[in-house]
Amino acid sequence: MSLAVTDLCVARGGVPVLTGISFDLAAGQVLILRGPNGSGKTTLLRTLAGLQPPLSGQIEGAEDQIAYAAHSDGLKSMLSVDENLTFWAQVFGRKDIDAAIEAFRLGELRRRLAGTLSAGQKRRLGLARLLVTGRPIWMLDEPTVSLDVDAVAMFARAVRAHLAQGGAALIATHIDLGLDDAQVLDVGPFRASPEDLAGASDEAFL
Amino acid sequence: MKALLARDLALALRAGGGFGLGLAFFLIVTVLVPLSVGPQSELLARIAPGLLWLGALLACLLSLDRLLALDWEDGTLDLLATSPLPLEAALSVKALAHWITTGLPLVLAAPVLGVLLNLPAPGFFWLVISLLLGTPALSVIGSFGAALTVGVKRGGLLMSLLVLPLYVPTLIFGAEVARRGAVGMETQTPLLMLAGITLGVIAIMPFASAAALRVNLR
Amino acid sequence: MPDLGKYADAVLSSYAASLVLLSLLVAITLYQGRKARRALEAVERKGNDRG
Amino acid sequence: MSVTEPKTQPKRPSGFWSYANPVKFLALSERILPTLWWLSVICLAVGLIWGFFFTPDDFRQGSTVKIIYLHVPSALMAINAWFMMLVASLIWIVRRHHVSALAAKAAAPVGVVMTLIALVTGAIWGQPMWGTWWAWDPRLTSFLILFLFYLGYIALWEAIEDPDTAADLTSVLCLVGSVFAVLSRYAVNFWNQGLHQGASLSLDKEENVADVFYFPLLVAIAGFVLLFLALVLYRTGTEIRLRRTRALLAREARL
Repeated sequence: MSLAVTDLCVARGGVPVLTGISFDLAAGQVLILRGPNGSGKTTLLRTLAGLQPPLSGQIEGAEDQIAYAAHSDGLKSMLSVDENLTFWAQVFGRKDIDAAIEAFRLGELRRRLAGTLSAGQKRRLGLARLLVTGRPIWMLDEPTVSLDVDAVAMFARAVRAHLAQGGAALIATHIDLGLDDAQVLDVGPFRASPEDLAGASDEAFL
Repeated sequence: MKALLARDLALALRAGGGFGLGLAFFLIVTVLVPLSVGPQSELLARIAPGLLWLGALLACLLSLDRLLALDWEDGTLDLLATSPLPLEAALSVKALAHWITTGLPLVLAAPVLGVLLNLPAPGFFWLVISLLLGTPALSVIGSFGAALTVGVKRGGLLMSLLVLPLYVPTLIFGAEVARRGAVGMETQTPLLMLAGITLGVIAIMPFASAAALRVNLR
Repeated sequence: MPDLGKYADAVLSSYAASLVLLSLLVAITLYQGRKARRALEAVERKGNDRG
Repeated sequence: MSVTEPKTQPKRPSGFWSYANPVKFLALSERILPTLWWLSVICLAVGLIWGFFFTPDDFRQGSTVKIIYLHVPSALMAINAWFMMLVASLIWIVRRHHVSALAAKAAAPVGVVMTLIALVTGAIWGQPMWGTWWAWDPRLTSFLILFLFYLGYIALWEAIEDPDTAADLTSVLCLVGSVFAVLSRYAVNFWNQGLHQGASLSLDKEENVADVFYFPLLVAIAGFVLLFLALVLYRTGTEIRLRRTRALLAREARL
């Protein structure tokens, strides 16, 4: 399992936002994406997750390997915590949700409807979803939004455990997660210049 | 796939799931018809098959905007698109869930409403058969409309505009079966056409819907 | 003017309606085209002034 | 690291596909549009004036036969416009030429007006012939359904902000819509048979019209075709300019 990204150019709304991105992510590694709002971190993650095509460049080793978590967690408020997690486990062809419940200390909330959870609890449930997918590469877009200090630590532990089991993670975040051996990729230098439109849909008209 | 079906059914049945809204709409429309065209039983008997078909079609249409919009808003569709389940399959399952929660109740309710509209006795059988064959096509075509307009805010009206013309062949053949059945004419040809449309649509439409949804997820 | 007989109304109204529709289409097309042209020219001029 | 290597100029396509480049397309259309406008006006004027003033009445339909010089060409163009949109949508999906997608967008309103003319003239013709403004004749009904398809297509273009997303979605709709339009045509044929006999007089008599009607009709059809081409070319140019304005403004916002 390893993810190799070579000379990737990603676009938002037909306009390149990041170009020339290359990195490797091997088992046990974590890569933190940094950059100001609107710099293209979300676009990069969505492209890597296969939700949108890249303008150019190669992504290798992403197919069916990625568990993606965005701002919205895909939770149904009228389903209980258990049901939400079981559903996602089944979609990914798995059954066991106990480890995920355990890791994010959702045990007491198992029967509660997701709609009755607090924002932080919902977020924890959303992150627990990553564990039940069984996918090796986690791609997280601002995972710590609405988490308190304890929960952030809980999340960091889960990431470390995931890495220890041979997983990898790509995390776009502003805060320090306390992951010791984390590599950092600042997307700032990769921002596409306004003149560089190679492959963009606007190119033909300029 | 089973999980998705079970989840969609569970969601539809729980509070706020909207189950029964289509059915209620069907009932109300059927009740309003005699109030608007008059109570003459011969007239009602003549137009009953067509009206019941139209009512079922509109009830089906009304519930379509829930088919994908909710999953779109809470990010479920993003996550489903990155899951091992192909979008084509996911959309077929969602259309199936829509049919079970909307189409099937309409089929079962139609004979009762047929009584209200004085549907001739031989018509009941054919009405149920034609709806049973035709409503799956309505759900599948509807999922295509929903996939096209999922990214549009307040896309409900737009979706109706897109979906209704696509409903024309199904409506024509379906209502024709019910109409002919009610007056004792042979129904084989339209029945075969209806079955053909439904099968063709089930086989091919999910690909178009998935293509449209992928564009919207970009 | 040819003798249109008892159908004069039908024939004349067909021609009138069609020609009105066609001229409306052409007029709207030309109006939109001119507007787009002006808008583009304005933007291009602004771009040239700057660099 | 972020320096992008100087790209070698991509090979420009030559021949027919080179006109998929918006700039080249605009230059070409600027060059041929004046001729096209004039030709279409001349053909339309000749065909319609010839048909209106210098053709005899039909022995059954009387002077209403003069309506075919409008009805037949507009009905033809109503269908051909959709067909052209289908081809353009396919080209967009396969080769992703922007001009193609914009041409499909530009053709839709023209198709709507053609359909409307066919419907209105059909209804006016039907009034004295059938004794009613509107009969659910299979042909008229099919055109009404086609009209609805056009409306949906245009509404979808209008509703979506991102031009590429709109082009993709409308192309898919055009493909699916084409299949269903053909299906509807057959369904409608079948549906009306069961109700009553077909109209005793058919509106489309190309096969057996006499030469006196045939030649002016041909000229009128040529006029409609040319007018359609001119309108679509011009409107495509408009769409390209709007798109370029948008692209320029977007670039300015990024600078």
